Amino acid sequence: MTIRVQAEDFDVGAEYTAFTAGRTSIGGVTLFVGLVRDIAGGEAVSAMTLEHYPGMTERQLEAIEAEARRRWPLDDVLVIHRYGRLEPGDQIVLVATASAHRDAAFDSCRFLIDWLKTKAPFWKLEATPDGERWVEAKDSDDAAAARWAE
Amino acid sequence: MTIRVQAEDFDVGAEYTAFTAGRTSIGGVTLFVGLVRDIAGGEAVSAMTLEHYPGMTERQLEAIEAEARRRWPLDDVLVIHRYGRLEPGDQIVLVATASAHRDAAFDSCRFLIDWLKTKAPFWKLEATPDGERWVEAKDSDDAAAARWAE
Amino acid sequence: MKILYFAWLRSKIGVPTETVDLPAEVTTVGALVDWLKTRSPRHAEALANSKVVKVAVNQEHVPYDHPLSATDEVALFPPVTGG
Amino acid sequence: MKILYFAWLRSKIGVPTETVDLPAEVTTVGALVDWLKTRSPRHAEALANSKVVKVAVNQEHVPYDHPLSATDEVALFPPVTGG
Repeated sequence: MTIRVQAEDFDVGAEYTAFTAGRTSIGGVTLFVGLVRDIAGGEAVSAMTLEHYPGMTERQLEAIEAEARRRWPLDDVLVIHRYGRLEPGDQIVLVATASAHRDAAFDSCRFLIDWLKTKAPFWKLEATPDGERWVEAKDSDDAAAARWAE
Repeated sequence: MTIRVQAEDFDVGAEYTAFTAGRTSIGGVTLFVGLVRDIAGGEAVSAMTLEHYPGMTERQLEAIEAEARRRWPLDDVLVIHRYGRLEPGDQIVLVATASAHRDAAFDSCRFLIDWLKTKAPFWKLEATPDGERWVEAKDSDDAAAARWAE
Repeated sequence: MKILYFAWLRSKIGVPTETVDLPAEVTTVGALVDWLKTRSPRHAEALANSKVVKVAVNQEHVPYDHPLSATDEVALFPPVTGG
Repeated sequence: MKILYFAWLRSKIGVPTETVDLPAEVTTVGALVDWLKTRSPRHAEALANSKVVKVAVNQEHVPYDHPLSATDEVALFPPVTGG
């Protein structure tokens, strides 16, 4: 069970290898990687800066991870979220979940990214040809998170 | 868009890197890795042998992949499925999907593994302390595949 | 016609493949399964429960009412369990 | 009391953090937001639409009726957009 908030990039292969090493009870691992797109809302994006609230970010991610473990039987959970300046193609976030059963791995991974998007204190500033703009929260993200209401 | 049916192991990190290399239009990548568990149906499993129907396997996986691309806007799809003798902890299958949007990446990845489990001609033979036994198809897998009926 | 068997159908029948001369009246997959049961006690036992005998013709899943032609590649197998 | 601002709330107000002496009658998050609006035209503009002003107290999301105490760490920010 690992939460990391960092400026540095992460290596998906190395993280996956460490995540599963020496384990024989895992039936399925689901990973999600979020990446910076070169287009958003129809406009070219040349860079993105992720601001966050140090301290609260870690607390919120830990709370979200604890909630996932309460809801599903998970062998392990990994969440890495970057902050700082990123460019198109750069990795933003990695969520990985391991379980004996694939449904639990899929559901918990999606739950983590959906909750992270509405609860973890990160804000994206996009650089476009028209200047910088703060990304607005999407109703679709609220709807995605609301799916998981108990 | 790649389908591979092989006896050799695969490297999740290398596959992920090749999958995303040089791309800036991908917003999310979902990966699922299925692994051999050391316990199934309450019994210890010391090894698993995957038999398949060469030729038909590739055809079915290609058809399933084409169906996923018809249903979701995907930048890329990768499916690797192994056959032959595997041990607990070994990797069986990798499904990866890339899309501008995470919902499409998640849904298509899950669709691919759900359909693969009910349509791709693979059969598992487990070695247990009581001898070898052919794994029986699960009703839950049929139900999972039925979720995707249009 | 070439018939392929997989998984426990193969081990119960005892061969992975066999070539058969179909009688003219065997024109569907269902009729083929019934006819194969008459070939030996092993066939009869392996094919007894049609619910767990799936059929592919030319590498496509087909239902029991699917028509057959002499050049088809026909495979019989239990429900698949990959992934 | 220490107040932190993030994202466009920070850029509109012009400072990332400020320390304020709360009047005794400001006992909830909602009352704090209203009181902060009176500090400057920049505050008033940044905090005008309460729908997009979210509040955390001691690093937990809270509603506007959440009570305040003098030692709280209070953060104001727009809806989050990470992931």
